[in-house]
Amino acid sequence: MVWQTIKRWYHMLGSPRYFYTFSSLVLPWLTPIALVTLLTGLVWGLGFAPSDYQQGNSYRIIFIHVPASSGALMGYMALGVAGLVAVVWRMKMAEVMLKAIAPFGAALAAISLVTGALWGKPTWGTYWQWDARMTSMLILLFMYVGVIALQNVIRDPRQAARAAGLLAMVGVINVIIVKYSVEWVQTLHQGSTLKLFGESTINPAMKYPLLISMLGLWLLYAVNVLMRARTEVMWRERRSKWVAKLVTRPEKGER
Amino acid sequence: MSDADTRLTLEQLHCERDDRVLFRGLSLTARAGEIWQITGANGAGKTTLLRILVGLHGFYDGGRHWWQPDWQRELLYLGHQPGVREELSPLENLDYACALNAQGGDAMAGLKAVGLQGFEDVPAAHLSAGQKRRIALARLWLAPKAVWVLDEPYTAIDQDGVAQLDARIQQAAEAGTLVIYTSHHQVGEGVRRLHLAKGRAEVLS
Amino acid sequence: MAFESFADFLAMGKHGFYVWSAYGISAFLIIASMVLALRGQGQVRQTLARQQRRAELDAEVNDESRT
Amino acid sequence: MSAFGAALKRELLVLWRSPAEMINPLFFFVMVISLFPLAISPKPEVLAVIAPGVLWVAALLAVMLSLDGLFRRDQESGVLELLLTAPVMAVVPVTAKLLAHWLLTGLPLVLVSPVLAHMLQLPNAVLGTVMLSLLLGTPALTIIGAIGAALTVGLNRGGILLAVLVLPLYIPVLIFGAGVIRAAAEGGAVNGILAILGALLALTASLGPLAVSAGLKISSGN
Repeated sequence: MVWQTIKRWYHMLGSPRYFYTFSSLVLPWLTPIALVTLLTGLVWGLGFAPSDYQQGNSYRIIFIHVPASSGALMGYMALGVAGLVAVVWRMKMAEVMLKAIAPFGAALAAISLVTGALWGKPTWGTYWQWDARMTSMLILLFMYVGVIALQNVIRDPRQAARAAGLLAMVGVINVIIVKYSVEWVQTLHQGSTLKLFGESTINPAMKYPLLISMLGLWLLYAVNVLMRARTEVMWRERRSKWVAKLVTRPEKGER
Repeated sequence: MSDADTRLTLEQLHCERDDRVLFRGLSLTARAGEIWQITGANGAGKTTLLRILVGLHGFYDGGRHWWQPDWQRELLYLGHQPGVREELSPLENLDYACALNAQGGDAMAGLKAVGLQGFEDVPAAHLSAGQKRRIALARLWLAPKAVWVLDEPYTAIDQDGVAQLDARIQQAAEAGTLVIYTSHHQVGEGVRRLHLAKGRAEVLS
Repeated sequence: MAFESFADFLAMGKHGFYVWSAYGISAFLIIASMVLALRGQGQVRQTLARQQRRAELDAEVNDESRT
Repeated sequence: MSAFGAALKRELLVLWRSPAEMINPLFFFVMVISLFPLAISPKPEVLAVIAPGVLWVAALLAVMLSLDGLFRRDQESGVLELLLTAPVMAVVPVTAKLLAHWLLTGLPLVLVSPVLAHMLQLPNAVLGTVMLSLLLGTPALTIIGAIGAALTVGLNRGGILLAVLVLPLYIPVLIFGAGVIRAAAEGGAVNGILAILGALLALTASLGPLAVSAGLKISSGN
């Protein structure tokens, strides 16, 4: 059975048409699940988790900050993998994914920065402190902007995707190096900062809502990627018969 | 013309650009010693077809097969631009092109053949467009290659230059070189023509 | 429930501004991205449908002129 | 003569014959540095603190601005097509081009940096580290920037986009480059940081040219 699923996955990744029908089946049930999971996680964290003995309630921003930061990071890693597949194996779907993954990732990076700043003010008294995590996230946002900008400037969609793919691959290496170089700068100036965001110090009552909201946001990210990929596939395959047929007679699952 | 001489095979070549189909279902076999003239209006995709043949353009469907794996070693490609840097002299430009493409031959003799004797050390910036193209064309008089792919070789070439180039191309073809070039000018008889128009490519003769 | 009353929940123990503005901005960005993704689908479908109709119209015009 | 040798000779000739390519980055470097004492403060104790960062940001911007001429002229004249259709691996002439470019734009910055470091009130003992950090750093900046230049070579307003693509990639080199000068100025240990800078250069020099030639192939439509 395993081999069969691997073959199906490869087939799906290969042909845009198969992907379109596959996503039509997946989206109708994945979207509600993602929303419900995210909302339960957030409501649980905001309303029911105990308040922190040190920070009171401002720590509740963690339930959106940490999922957004991890989502942005994972998104860029996914961009790097899609880039590798697009540049080396020249797979069309990987090129589509490069366009589909970037926007929501950039949004999550922005969210991580905003929520981090709003969390910093009550905790440390300033919105921005150039600490290691926030600086890395700022640079990650710049790199997202670079990938998106490059894709929009180059006219030919396939060439744009491949150029962005190469940039994403180089970018992934850079993300890792930036993380260490920024932390190195921190150790020079104020010793290691308070490991505020670390999950380890968080007590279980706070950990579960955090994990649920993280899962919810990731699922929502997947929904966003599937939707954007469908649009990109439809536009790229517009000359094919199956898209022409689709445009005139929408499938039953269509919104 | 036995099968052994086949240099290039195209199978159902399909290429699109900016929402337009340049050509579709293009299949042909080109053999050693043949001269192929590719014609078509501006924007019909002549240059793109050549760029696909030499591997500069990779976004196409269908098959493009050369007769041997390292065909690039036996390729002489003159692109749309002459490929000449203005800061360098014709001799320096030619030496660079030959070193890069592992092509032997006496550069001075090549430049003389295209009528550039006396200009060997003049920076290319001072030369006319026709003379710059002649620097690129000089490579045709150097060590022979199995395949010539020439993009508009006749542009900015004066009358006797055209005759000289015709003779050289026919001479090379007889020696077994496959010549593929784009131009409205026909080299001579026995030239196979490929015409690109309105998304289709027909082999005329 | 970690709060006595709903008002207390909103106040978030004097950190209300920071918590709710953080969630507000995050919600805005997430919803905006989802809406854009959704609208993208509709837009592509519309442009393709329009192109198709125009192609059909051209075809008809050609037929009439030929007959 | 080997393809690499011919390519290197040719690139050096081309750059040597168009002096603007060499002089502009150098003047830019000197001029940008002289802005800071005017803008912030000429007081030595202030300048000494900001000097490492100023030197490195100016060097970084000078290298980035010099990248525009790396491929554009070759692309316009058709030489890039010659290079990409050659039987020899594209990475060979590309590496020669990067080396020649660094020799004539990056190296002058290294040679002139002690004078500027002195003008920025850095102690003389540190001048050696300044040169060493730039010697290790500027080649990495040239190669990383060349990846961005290769991806934007065909675009008409590629300049600004080049900065957006390349600046995030420059940050690690900037941090350790400026960091080593700061450490030297404070009398701290220098070798460890120089080793990291060297490692960054090694990583860039090994993978960079491959990425640059891949980028050129992509830009040509492949």
